[in-house]
Parts: sequence; C-alpha cells; structure tokens
Amino acid sequence: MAMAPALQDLEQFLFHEARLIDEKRWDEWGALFTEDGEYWVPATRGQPDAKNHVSLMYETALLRDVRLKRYPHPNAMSLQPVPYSVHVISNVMLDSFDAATRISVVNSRFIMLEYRRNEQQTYGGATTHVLETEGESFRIRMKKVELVNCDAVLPSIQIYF
Amino acid sequence: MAMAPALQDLEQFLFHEARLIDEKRWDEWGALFTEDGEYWVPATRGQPDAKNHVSLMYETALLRDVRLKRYPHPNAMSLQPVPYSVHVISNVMLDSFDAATRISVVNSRFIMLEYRRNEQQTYGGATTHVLETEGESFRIRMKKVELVNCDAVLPSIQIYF
Amino acid sequence: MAMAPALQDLEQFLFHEARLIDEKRWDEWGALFTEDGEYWVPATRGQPDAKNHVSLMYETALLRDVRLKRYPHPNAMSLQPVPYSVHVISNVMLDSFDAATRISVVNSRFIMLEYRRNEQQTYGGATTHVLETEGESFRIRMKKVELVNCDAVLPSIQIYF
Amino acid sequence: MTWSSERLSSLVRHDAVDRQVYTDPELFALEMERIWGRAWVYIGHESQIPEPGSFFTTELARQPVLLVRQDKDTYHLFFNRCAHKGAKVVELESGRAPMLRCGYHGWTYRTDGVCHHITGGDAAYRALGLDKGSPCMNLSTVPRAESYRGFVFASLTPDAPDLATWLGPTAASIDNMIDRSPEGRLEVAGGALRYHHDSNWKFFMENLNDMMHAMIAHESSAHAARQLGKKMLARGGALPPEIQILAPFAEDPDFFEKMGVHAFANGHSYSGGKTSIHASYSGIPEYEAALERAHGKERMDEILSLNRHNTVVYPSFTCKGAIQTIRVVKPVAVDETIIESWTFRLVGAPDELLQRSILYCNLINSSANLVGPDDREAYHRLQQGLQAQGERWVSNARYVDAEEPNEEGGRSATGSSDMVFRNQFEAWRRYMTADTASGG
Amino acid sequence: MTWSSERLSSLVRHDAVDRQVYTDPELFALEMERIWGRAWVYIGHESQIPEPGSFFTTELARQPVLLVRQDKDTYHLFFNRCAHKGAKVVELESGRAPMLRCGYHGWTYRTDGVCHHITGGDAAYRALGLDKGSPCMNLSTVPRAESYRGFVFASLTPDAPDLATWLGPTAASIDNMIDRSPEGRLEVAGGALRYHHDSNWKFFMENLNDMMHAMIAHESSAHAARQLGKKMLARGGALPPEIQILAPFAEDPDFFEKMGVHAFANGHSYSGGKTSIHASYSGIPEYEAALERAHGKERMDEILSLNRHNTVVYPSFTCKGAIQTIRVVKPVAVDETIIESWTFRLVGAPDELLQRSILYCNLINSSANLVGPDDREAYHRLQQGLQAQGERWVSNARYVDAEEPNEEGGRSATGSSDMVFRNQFEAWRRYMTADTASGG
Amino acid sequence: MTWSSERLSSLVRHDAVDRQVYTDPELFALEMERIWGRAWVYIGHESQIPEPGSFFTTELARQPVLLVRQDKDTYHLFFNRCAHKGAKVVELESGRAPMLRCGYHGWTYRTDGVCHHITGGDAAYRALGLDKGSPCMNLSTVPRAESYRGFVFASLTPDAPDLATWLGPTAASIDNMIDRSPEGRLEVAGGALRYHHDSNWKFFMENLNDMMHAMIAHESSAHAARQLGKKMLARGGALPPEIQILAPFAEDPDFFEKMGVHAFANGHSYSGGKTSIHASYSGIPEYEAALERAHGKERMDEILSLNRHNTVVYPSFTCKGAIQTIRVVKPVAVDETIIESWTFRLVGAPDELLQRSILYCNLINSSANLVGPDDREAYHRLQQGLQAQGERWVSNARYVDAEEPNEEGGRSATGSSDMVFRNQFEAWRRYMTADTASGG
Ligand code: FES
Ligand code: FES
Ligand code: FES
Ligand SMILES: [Fe+3]
Ligand SMILES: [Fe+3]
Ligand SMILES: [Fe+3]
Repeated sequence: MAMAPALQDLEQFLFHEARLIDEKRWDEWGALFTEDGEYWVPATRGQPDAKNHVSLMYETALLRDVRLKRYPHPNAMSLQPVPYSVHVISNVMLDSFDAATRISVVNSRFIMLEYRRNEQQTYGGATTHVLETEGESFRIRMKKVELVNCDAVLPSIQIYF
Repeated sequence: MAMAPALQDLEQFLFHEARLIDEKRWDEWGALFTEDGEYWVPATRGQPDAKNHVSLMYETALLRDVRLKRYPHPNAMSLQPVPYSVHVISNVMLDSFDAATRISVVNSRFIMLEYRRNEQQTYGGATTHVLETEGESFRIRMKKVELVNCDAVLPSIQIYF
Repeated sequence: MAMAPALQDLEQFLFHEARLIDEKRWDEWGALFTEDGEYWVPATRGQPDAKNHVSLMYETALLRDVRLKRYPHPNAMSLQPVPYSVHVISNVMLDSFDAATRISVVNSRFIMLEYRRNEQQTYGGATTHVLETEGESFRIRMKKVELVNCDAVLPSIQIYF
Repeated sequence: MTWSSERLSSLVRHDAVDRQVYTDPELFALEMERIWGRAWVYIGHESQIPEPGSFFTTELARQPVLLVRQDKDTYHLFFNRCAHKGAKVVELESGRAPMLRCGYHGWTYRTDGVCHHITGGDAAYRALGLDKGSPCMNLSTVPRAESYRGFVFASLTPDAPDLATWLGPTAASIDNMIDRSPEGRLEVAGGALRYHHDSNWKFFMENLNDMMHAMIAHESSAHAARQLGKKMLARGGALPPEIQILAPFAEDPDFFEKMGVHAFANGHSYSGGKTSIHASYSGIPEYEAALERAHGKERMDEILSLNRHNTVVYPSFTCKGAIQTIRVVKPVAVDETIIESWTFRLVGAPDELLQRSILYCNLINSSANLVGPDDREAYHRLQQGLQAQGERWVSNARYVDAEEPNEEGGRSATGSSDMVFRNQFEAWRRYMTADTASGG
Repeated sequence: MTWSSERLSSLVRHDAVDRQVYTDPELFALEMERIWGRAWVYIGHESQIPEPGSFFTTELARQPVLLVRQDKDTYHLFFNRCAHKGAKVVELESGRAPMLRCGYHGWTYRTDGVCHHITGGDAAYRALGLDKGSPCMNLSTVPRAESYRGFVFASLTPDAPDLATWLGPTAASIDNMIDRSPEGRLEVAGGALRYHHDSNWKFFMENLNDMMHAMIAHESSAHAARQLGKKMLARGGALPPEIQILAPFAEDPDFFEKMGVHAFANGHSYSGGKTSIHASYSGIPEYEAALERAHGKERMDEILSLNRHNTVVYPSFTCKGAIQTIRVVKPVAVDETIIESWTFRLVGAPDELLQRSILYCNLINSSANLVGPDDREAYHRLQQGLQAQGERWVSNARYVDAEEPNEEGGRSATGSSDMVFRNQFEAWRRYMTADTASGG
Repeated sequence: MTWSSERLSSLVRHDAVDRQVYTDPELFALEMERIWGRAWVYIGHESQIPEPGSFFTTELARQPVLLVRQDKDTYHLFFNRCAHKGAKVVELESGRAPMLRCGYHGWTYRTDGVCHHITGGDAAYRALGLDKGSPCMNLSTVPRAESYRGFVFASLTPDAPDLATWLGPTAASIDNMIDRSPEGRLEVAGGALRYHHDSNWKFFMENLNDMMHAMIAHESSAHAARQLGKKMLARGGALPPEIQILAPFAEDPDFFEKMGVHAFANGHSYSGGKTSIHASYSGIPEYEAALERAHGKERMDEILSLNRHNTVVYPSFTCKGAIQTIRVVKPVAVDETIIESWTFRLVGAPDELLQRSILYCNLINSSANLVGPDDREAYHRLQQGLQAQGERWVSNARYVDAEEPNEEGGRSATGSSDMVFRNQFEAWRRYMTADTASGG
C-alpha cells in the first residue's frame, strides 16, 4: 500500500511551485499541472463550482496556455512595466491521502505581494492542492485559492496566487 | 523521562489552531485551551502583566465564552458583514521544554490579514504558546501575541490573532 | 564526505537570525556573519554586483559596525521613536551544498513588517543565504535580499530584512 | 473661479473636449450633482428582490440607497438612511427580512418604509405631533424609480422624463436580451464581479464603443487564442467557447468599421447590430429549439440575428444582449471608478447559456481576466497623460463629417468614428449647463 | 459659497441639525478653528509630569503641544515647535530631560522654554538685537493652560473664561473621581489605549450620553454575559467583575430612562447620578475601610453613591468617576477621529480598583474589545447614511418639550431625551458663529 | 480668500517666511504653476539617450514628459501624451525604439514627434483638413528645452531666459564635474535611487546648504565611523573610503562655518569651494595621472582643488562635483516629495571613481542609508512642527547683516548664515508674484 507523502516533501513541492511563479518560469510551472489540471480562484466564499458562478480565475490547460503566451507579449500594456510577485507559503497540512489513487489533498496558507509600477498589493488566503503522486514528486490536478478578500473590489490581478 | 515534542508536531498544532480561527470553528478552538488557559495581546512592548496595565485583549475562559457566543449573534453590528481572516504562521521555535511538567514554550511569528467590507488590515507579530502535552497533542495554557504595532492607533480588531 | 545539512536545521538557523533582528540583539546578529560576510539589498532586479551599481544596502563588517553602533545612539533622530520589525520567513529551500567547502546556498522568502510611530510598512522578497557550516551551526558569508519592490520609491528602511 | 454655465460650455467643442473634464475634482463633484443627479441611473434588476421583504443595497450618485420589495407587485427605492439619527439602515448587499431594522437604536421599518418601532417609545415625539407614520419618521423615498421590463433605474430629479422615453432606441437592446428567453424573462444569476479602476468613469463609458482599440489593446490575449484555435482546427477539433470568446478581439479594423456605431439622444449609443464580436458563437441546438417553440422560426431568427456589441445607457449602464451580461458604473472620485458586472439566466433556456455568460465574464470582466487589465491600463495612461498641460484638447474629430441619420431616429457612422464620444459630450454639456433639473 | 454666520446658524434647528455638520470638510476645518480653538481642550493630567523635566506631548486642535514641568509648582504648555526652523522639538510621547533638545540643529531649551543653546553661536542674531531669551528665540506658550485639581486643559483663546467656571457642574464629576481616593489624589496608571474611528468626532461625543443605544447596539456581548452570569449564580457562584461590567449594557430602556440626562452651559452634560451601569459593582471592603478612615461613613456613602455614567466636557473630554477612567477625543478629519482612554489610580486605595478600571478599559475601550466595535460601527453607518441627500435634517426631537431645570443650574430630562444633543449643538452654534474669540 | 500678489508677497520677510509656504496645499499648487512652471527644471542627461530612438521619461511640474533622441545631433522633449486621446505614450522609464507607439489604439510617432501611423486610417480626419503631420496630430513639444554641456533642463515658459545665463555661477559646478573627466565627458552610470519623503520639497532644498545640521543630525553615524576610523589608524591601517565618506559629517561647526555659503540670482547657491566634506578623500594616482595627461598639472590641481559641497540650482537640481553625483527634486504634494539620486562615470577615468560615487550614494542617498533617514526625519518634524499656529514666522535671521559680494557676482557668507534661505525665498517671491511668465 502506498504511504502518505512526507509533509516536508509536500512543503518543498509547494515552495517549488510558488518559486516558479515568482521567477516567471512559466513553462515549468504549467508543466506541474496534469492535463486536466485546474487553477481556480472563486469570487465568493464556499463557492460550490466554477461553472454556474463567476470566478476571479478559472483556468484549464487551454486558458493557462493563453495567459502564458500573453505574458511575454511586447504589446500587453498591463504587463509593461512588468508585475512581480513574492509568495510566502506556510501552514502546510495534509488533509487526506488516498492510498489507492495516491492522491493527496494539501491545505496551506499564503501571503502574496504583487508589485508593479511603484504599487504593491497584499493578497492572502488558503490554498487547496489536489496532488497526484508522480514518482518522487507530484502533479497538480487542482489548485484552488480562496482569497480572504475574494469578494472585495479588486484592481487588476496579473500573477497567479 | 518525557522527550521534547518534535518541531513538526508543534508546527502542525499551531497550524491547526490558526486554521480553526480562519474557519471560524470557534468551539473547537476554545477547546484547545486548558481551563485556566489565557489569551493575551499586550498593548505595550515588554508589558510585565495584564492586571496592572491595559491590554488589547486579555481573555480567560469566561471572556472567550462571551466572545464566542457573540460571534454568531445576528445583531452584532460590527460582525455584519462578517470579518474574515487568514493566518500565516512561521518561524516556529521550541524555546523550552520541561520534562517534568511536559510543558513546551513555543515561539512563532505570524502575519494575519483581517478582512471586512472591502477593507483589509495587515497585522504581524511574535506569538508565545505555553503548551501542555496531552496525549499526542497539546493544550494551550497561554497564548501571548506581541503585535509589532501593539501601541499604534488601531481600528477594530475582531478576530483572534 | 560531509553531508548536506538538514532542511530543519537550516530553517531553524534562518528563524534564529530573523529573531535576533526582531529582538534587536544586534551583537549576536552581527556575530552570525563571517569576517568577510556581506549583507546586500540590490536596488534593481538581477543586479550583477554591488560595486558598479547602487544598492539599497551593501554592507561589509565595517558598515555593519557603524549601523550597529548607531542603533542605540540617543541622538539618532530617525531611530527615536524606535522602529520595530517582525520577519516571517518561509519557503526555505536548499539550492546547493558543496561537500568539499561545506557551503550551503539557501533560498527563502519573507514578509517583514517595519513599524514606527504609527506607520507600518510591508516588505517582501526572496533571500539567498550563503552559509558556511560551523560545527552544529552556520555562519553567513552572504545574505542577499531581493525585494519584490526593490526599485520602488521607498521611504526610510531602518531595520535589516 | 467658479464653474459658470459659460465656462462649462466652453469645455466641450464639437470635435474635442477639454482635458479637465477627466482630471478636475470640482468638475467631478458637479457631474455627481448634475449628470448623476439628473439622469436615470441603473439600480438593479427586479429578480434581485424576488420575495416580499427581499432587499438590495447599492449607491446612486455616491448616496446609499435601498431597494425593497413590499409585495408581489410593489417595491420601493429608499435612501438607505435611518429616520432617527441617519445611520445606514441596511448594511448587507442583499437579503430578506420581514422588517428593516437599524442596528444603532433598533428602530424598525416596514417594507413600505413606514416606521414600525421606536425604541424608548413614541410618546417622545408627541409634543411635535409626530408619530410612527409621520413622513419624517419613515424611510425617505428616492424621487423617481421606474422599471423597464425588470431593469430598475432611478433619478434624483422629480421631473425626469419617463424612463422608456429617455432610453429611446437603446431599450431595444434590453428587449433583445429579454426576447432571447423562451419565456421572455431574465433572472440575475451567477454572482457579481467588482473591478476597481484608478481612472475617471468616462474613459470606461467611451471605451465600450471604441471600435479601434480591441485589436491593439487586446492583441496579446486574442492572438494567443487565435494561434491555439488554429492548432485545434488543424487537429480537426472544434473551437471551444474560450477561443470563440477571445479570438474576435483581434479582428482587423475593417471588421470593426463594419460593425458600425449608432448614437441617440441623452448620450446613449450602441455598436454592432447586424454583426459583432459575439456573432460567431456556435449555436446551442437545445436552446434554439426552445426559442423556436416559443416564438416560431422567423421571430427566433430575427431575435438571434440582432447582434449588438455594447449598448451604452449614459452614464451608468451597459449591456450585451448576445451574452446576457451587463456592467454598471459606480464613480468614486475623479480618478477612481468601480465597474460591476452581472450575468442573467434566460428563463426557459438550458444552463449552457448562463455558463457561457459566466465564462465570458471570467475572461473579460473579472479583476484577474485576460482582457480587462489592458483596458484598465489604457484608462490609467489616459488619466496620467492628460495631466500634461501641453495640449488642452482631447480630440473627438474622427469622421466628424460622416454621420448619417438612422431609422431609429439617431445617427450612425462607421465603427471608428468618434461620433459616440461627441454624442456623449453633447449630453454631458446639456446636463452640466441645464439650470433646471430637466436634465433628461 | 463661504460659511457666513447666518449660513452656519441655519445648520442648527432646535430639534434637528443639518447632516453637513458631520460630513463637510470645510465645516470640520471651521470647527478646529472656532470650537477647538476657543473651548478648553483637555491636555493631560499633572501626574503625567511628576518630576522637574518630565514632559508629555499631545495635540491641541491638531497642533503639536508639549507639557513640561519646570519645578514642583510650575509647568508650562508650549507649542511643540522649535524657535529656530520650526521642527517638532520633542518627538517622544513622554519622558524626562533636564533640557529640551531639538534634533535637527541641536538648539536646546530650558524647561521654562527659554532658549539655552544655539548651535553655531548667538552672535549670528546680534544684528537684530536678538539673543537667547528674546521671545522669538524661545518656545512659544499656548495662550491659556489651567488645571482643575490636576486635570490640565488649554485654550488657544487668550480671553477664554476661567476653567472652573467654564466646566460648571461637570467639575463635580471630576471632584467625585478624586474624592474616591482616600488621599484625595489621582495618578495616571495602567497605560493608554488609542482607538481609530473612521467617522466624525461628534458621533462619539453624542453617543456617550445616548441612553437608547446600549441594549440594542451591545446586545450581543451583554446578553452573552448575562447568560453566563445566570449559570454562575445558578451554580451558587458570585458574579465575576467581567460579568458585572458587561451585563448592565443590556438593561432595559426603562433602566436608562431612569438614569436620566443632565445638560449644562458650553455643551457639557452627564447621565446617571443616582444610579448608572456601574452602580451594582460589588464593593471592595478594604477600600471602603480606607475611604471611611479618610472621610467618615457619611461622607464616604455620599461619595460612593454618586453614580454618574458618562460626564461630557464638550468637545474633548469624558470621564467615569465610578471606575476612574477618562476618554479624550482627537479629531483628525471630518470622518476620522482618535479616541484615547486613560485609567487612574486612586492614591491610597488597594490595587483592585485600578485593576478593575483596567479590566473595564480592556472590555470596553480597547480596539479589540467586546463593546466598542459596535459603537464604532454605528458611527461608521452614520457617516455613510448621512451621505444620502434625501433628508437634510438629523433629528434631535426626542422630548423636545420635556426638559426641566435642575438644582445645578442646568436642565434635566428622562434618559432617552435628545436634550443632550440639542445642548451640544447650542454650544456648537455659539462657538461657530461667535465673531470674537470668547467662544467659552 | 485667493492668493493675490500682495498676499503672496507678505508671506516672505527678509529675515523670515510664513509657515504656510510649507503647509498650504493651495500655495503648493501655485508653486507648481509659477515656480516649477517658469524656472528651468532638470530633465536628464544626454548620455541617457545615447542612440537614435533612445528615450527617457520623467515628470516636469508633475506633468509626464518624454525625452527622445532623433539622431546624433538632435533630440526632443515632448509631453508624454498621445495626440489621439491623450494616453501616456511611453510608460517605461527608458529604452530604445525606432518609433514611439501608443498602446491604446496603436498610433505611432517618429522620433521627431510627427505622427506616423493612425489605426483605422487617416481619411477620418480629412474633413478637418488634418493629416499625419498636422500639428495637432503630433506629439506636442515642451516650450523650452536646453542643454548645458549635456545636462538637459526644460521650462514650460516660452520666454524663459537662456539656460546658461539663468544658471549663472552655478554652471561652474557643472563645469568642474565635467572637467574632472580626462576626456571632458560624463556618462550616467550605476543606476538611480528614489527616496520617498513625507514633507515639503523646500525643506530638502534648504537642507542642502544648511551647514549647521550635519554634526547634530548625523552625529550617530558619523561618530560611529570616527571611532572605527581611529581604531583602524591606531592599528596602523589606512582609512577605508566608507570612513572617509561618513566621518566628515561630524566635523565641528567651525569647519562648516569656514566652508562658507555663496548665493546667486534665481535662488541658486553653493557651499564650500576651497574645502568641503569631500576634500580629504584619498587620491587615486592612476586617475590623477590620466587627468594630468589630459590637462597638465596646473590645470589638474585647479580642477581638483575646487571643492564645492552642494550646488543648488533652484528649484529642482543639486550636484556634487567632487563625487560626480546629482540629486533631482520631484514634488508630489505639499507634504510629499521624491528625491532621485544619479551617479556619473568620468569618461577616461578608472572605475574606482564611479565605484566611490556609488558607495557614496549607498551610504548617503539610498532609502536604507546611514545618513539620509535623519534628514528625512528632520523634514518630517518640520512638517509637523509647522502645523503649530503659535508662531507665524520661520526664522531666516542668521547673520542677516553679514553678507558680502563675491567675485562671482553673488553674495557670500559664513557657513551658518541663513543667507542661502533668504536668497531662495527672494526667488520664491519673485516667481510667485510675477504676472508675466518671465519668472526666470
Ligand atoms: S440611527 Fe437608526 S435607530 Fe437610531
Ligand atoms: S529646527 Fe530646531 S534646532 Fe533647527
Ligand atoms: S490614445 Fe494613443 S492611440 Fe489612442
Ligand atoms: Fe477593451
Ligand atoms: Fe456604546
Ligand atoms: Fe544632512
């Protein structure tokens, strides 16, 4: 029977994922997701699904591709000057591990600073990663980010949480 | 002789405690404290005690009961709309462990965002947990939160740090 | 052959270092550096060196001595009232370890709140520690702090990140 | 120096406006009083207050207002302000309650605004002959509130013209959105998005029918979508809705010229009509079957072939019939504006339609979307650029000569014409300089 | 449009005030000049500057001031502003120093404000006949500063009336607080709490003697306390001070009607007297013994039976004799106010009393307390609700007819009367419209 | 009450100024118009736009401007504002492009500002006889832009005097910085630092030649450096540049008196000359060799012996020839200012010089440095202290009688004289009260 992954391995994976975002290593980051992997930032608390209610972001591989292609585009006005981020990830807890599917559900909390053109925004929330075990590492089937202020009147958010 | 608890166990306990607050699982949270467990947020730095100097919060079981009862009250104006929080806990260090009493003194640092009605506040500080060992887990005899801006002119603070 | 240090030991060292700053234990903090140890906060992203481009801070032992002597000076106007800090350190990753020199390169992320006279600033970024192994602990050969907003128009920064 | 009518008039030339209309805080304050205080301003949709006691709160010209349903046929728009000491009575955005209760001293009001309970008793006011029910003890009503087929607008001006008249031909855009429901009914569904803009509200209102910016400002996302779309087609796949939504933003200028723009009284306008960037969404058979059942083939084709892009009801409202979404403008300051977006369910239609509207809003209207940030950045740069005093006038000169009357009683022009902006500023000047409140 | 006396007068009706007095920034600026610049404003307590050289800094009408003790019998209130280039001389909130030194160029001043050292030498000023000690080289003194039994107030108006006269019968509330010390002395102790409010300062000043809000606004905490209290009593226990402090907030309206309100010249007032929410705190035998030793039984009973709730010294100060705490108002902007709370030790009394005052402040006045956030939220909703222009007037009509002269030379009314607010606005109008500075 | 010339004049006395010049928002707005809109304001250095197409963006009197090089010999200063709808055309701080492209609708401009491409075609403007190249279709040019040996200044006033004349004897400070290059050329190098100040811009401009503050305000760092320096010398070591830079800040008042101050027309000034805090930096033999090769010994000594401390070109610019650094003032609000610092490479000199300049800026000008925070704190305390209305006048009385004409056509005085401040306010009053734009 498969054993639950070590907390430290999960932490290191989450740190690695966050670092790829901060360092804008977009292709590597996208590759962390499974083919059907989803990235979701609900627009309300306890939002049941992303199909019947608007979200701040709800991206499958296709939309991630669009965004990742858009990032380097010279005429993407809102990305010139370039926005930068730093993610501080903590409170990593393993909520469940299914020995059969070897799927881990991991809960963590984060603060992310998004900086662009002399303005810095502070975001924070709880993240749920649904991770498939792949060899020594993991792939993301779902990354759900519950912002503490998901229903606030927000300015442009241009970097993944 | 009792052995000092593992750092990871202490971290997980602190993460669990913070999560109960963020998820408003108040009864579970209150139950983490010993009967004489105290929650204290001094109003000045190096404040020697809570009896002879005002504090931002100094709560024994009785006052925690009042607050926990107040939280769901429909006519608690300042809680409608509901305030939300996210706690990022880090820098967990075991300052001391008394093998005889099996009491651990744990130091950590945190950032907490409190959000309500389109306004987000950023709080941060150092926390000292005095923990009794209980079976595999711990109970809180004292949680002392030293805010970095404890003597600032602060708006309403409605969620535990 | 020397073995790479355990992540937990590196984390605890970084937590310890940050705590010395927050608690203003300046001499202990200075003593964590090697004689040629450097503290560097570049003023631009990917700044190649500190000699041919301005930095927010670039301090060798000599300048650390000046700053550490300055801290307690009664006539240091900008330090009266006293500024305070809290560092939340996370995402600690061991980037490399050289078994021969026993030098570890450690990457981490942080949020630091600097508070003074009713104003609180939020800083965040990525830190690279180049650590020499010394017995059970480490000494800092280089601490490089890459602020997410290193090129913003910043007010006075008076505490080490 | 105060803003006399003459001075205000001189800010608007037929082919240009003074940059100050976007940058001067005093002018913004006057706009709140004379434009937002005189025009019909969108409040909300009747489906947001379905039951007796259902309420909905929002702002009208930066003043708190409260929409409450009294019974099946009656609802009221009140200033959200307690008759006792003036506290905001209802703080939540929406909900339902048998009585409206003020949290400070516990006065309660019936859903018709009449005071029901006074803490400490009513005797206190007898000396002045006041009692519950005396006008000054009740919630005060906003001078005008009318619904156009469920869309509630309000005006602070008692003698504003009737709403339908004021909407003019833009009403047909609302009609079309409703007609797309097999049952002829809409319901707000899927939640709201609120997007903060650090710029003047008029930049957004102009951008909606600015046909020359999409292929430039939205190139990055639209081209990425097109490339991915090509690959999919090459692989023999169909275009997923994401691509159908994003790709048209990169249509060439000609496409947008052909869409055309149409301007009407009171600053209203729409673009498109025969075609728009929504025209080539793939059909939903089950839906069309339902619609045909309801209306017959001919009427259905008529309904679905009406392809307006953005319809602008100046100054506060814009809708997209083709995907059942609206956006609402909430000015905060001369350089600060909140844009809300709402989606609607076509009652009687399959869920796919609502889901497509929601997808559209995620992609175009959310704070983290792939298109809106570039518009927001454009407005930001306008706000910054217009700080420059080197040139007083902001040009509205495109095709100043080439407007033609249309059969709806307005004027039409090629897509890239500045006609729509000229038309908005004609209304702007009239509102701002009218001495009476008959701003409509 | 400028604020003529006529226009200012028209803002205040006997039974109502114009909402703008709470929302207009220009009126706020005028208040700083005419109310806060004319009235006596609380500065601090003599025990905060115990030794020669002890200093304390604060603001007076948003201007930095500095209270310094010269010797046992003398202290001075200066503008905290260097005579050289104008830098704030003392930055710390309090401390002690033989000389006051400006950090910019090192000028120093004696504790009597006379310049003692000029960096670079004095010769520089000889040409103008200036030297250390020339008035313009010294710290400048606030026009008026007086102490009422240790409580220091100041006025920017040279011809303000004498403090005791101006305080009128509210002085008795201060007396009572002092008399509760077996030695007749108070000492500031236990630190200060500073609470940020996003609303106009007058909402707080009115709330203090608003007898109809407690059982409503504070229901959640007070009821929780009552329930817990009941359980304890049922278990045969005594009520702990926490419950004794919180429970009375949920007394019924009648209780508060009976407390009554009492209004006096200059906008001052107090509520309670024979009873208050502090009346049923359990006694502290050791303390009463000490007090009886000092005053005898009869006088002790007289002192302890005076149970005033909040005494309001308009516009800046409020105190609670029964628990030896005061709150100080610091207006920041039309919609921003800081409330400070301070506790006092009754010299000669056991520590329990100070500890109860501290407990009270933790529970009622701290930013994280169980009662204050609901008051703050109420003021916030007032600030928002009064943005609504639907109704110009904010009512002060309760029991407009039912005021009676009291033996203290003021007027009294039942607890829920708006008399206190009417009285504050009578003073408001007088201060705001007085041409001379004799605002007092 | 508006600001008539009489009222403005009355704010400035020969020996003092009214505190409001530092605290009043209306006066700040007037300063932007009359001082920053009339004087020559520093824009940047030619080396920042080395190639055709190189551009650099900044602000002039809070308006966005754009410096672009057309070819080897020509460059232009434009308002950074699109001729189409007014968007800021270039958002990046610097870069290089063959054409300038506006991101909103894609209009492009040649490096001479002439419109090159209009999205949607030019026909649209024919009716008005407009086409690419018509003035209103191009980027508009800032009225005046001139270079003094590579240092580009601009004025919003067409009839401003010629730059060199206006600079007067302060030009020699720029000359000296350039002469220190063996090739007589400077290049911006090493990046920029931007430091936010929460205070009025004039505090910074005055502080630059305030000779009495260093040994007081910077005591903490300078003394620490001196102690460490002593130890090193004791150990027989040499003083490292860090110590050489920091230690002189703690020289005694006499040293600074001897440095002296020198004031000129238009508010300009400098301190030092024969000596300064930079005078005792150890020489760099390789550099001196190069300089001697270029100029000969005598001229070299002449160049290196000119030791001006800070040269102030009022209101926007200050330079230090001895270490090839400048600081640029960017006012944001009456109590908000951004200070930029830039370093220069002496073309033909060894890297050590640039590295010393960089070290200097790290230690003195960065937001995290060891000296600037105390200056910033001093300005903050001035901004706060001058809120006090107790004393209207801010003294400029030091050595009001002891100014002497100097051979450069200005006046000189001992270091601690307030002459420089008096001189700045003479210019301030002239700019502020001049009716014509001939503010220069
Ligand atoms: S303000 Fe609403 S009940 Fe008093
Ligand atoms: S400003 Fe106080 S010494 Fe100069
Ligand atoms: S605003 Fe520049 S191209 Fe339209
Ligand atoms: Fe767009
Ligand atoms: Fe209250
Ligand atoms: Fe200085």
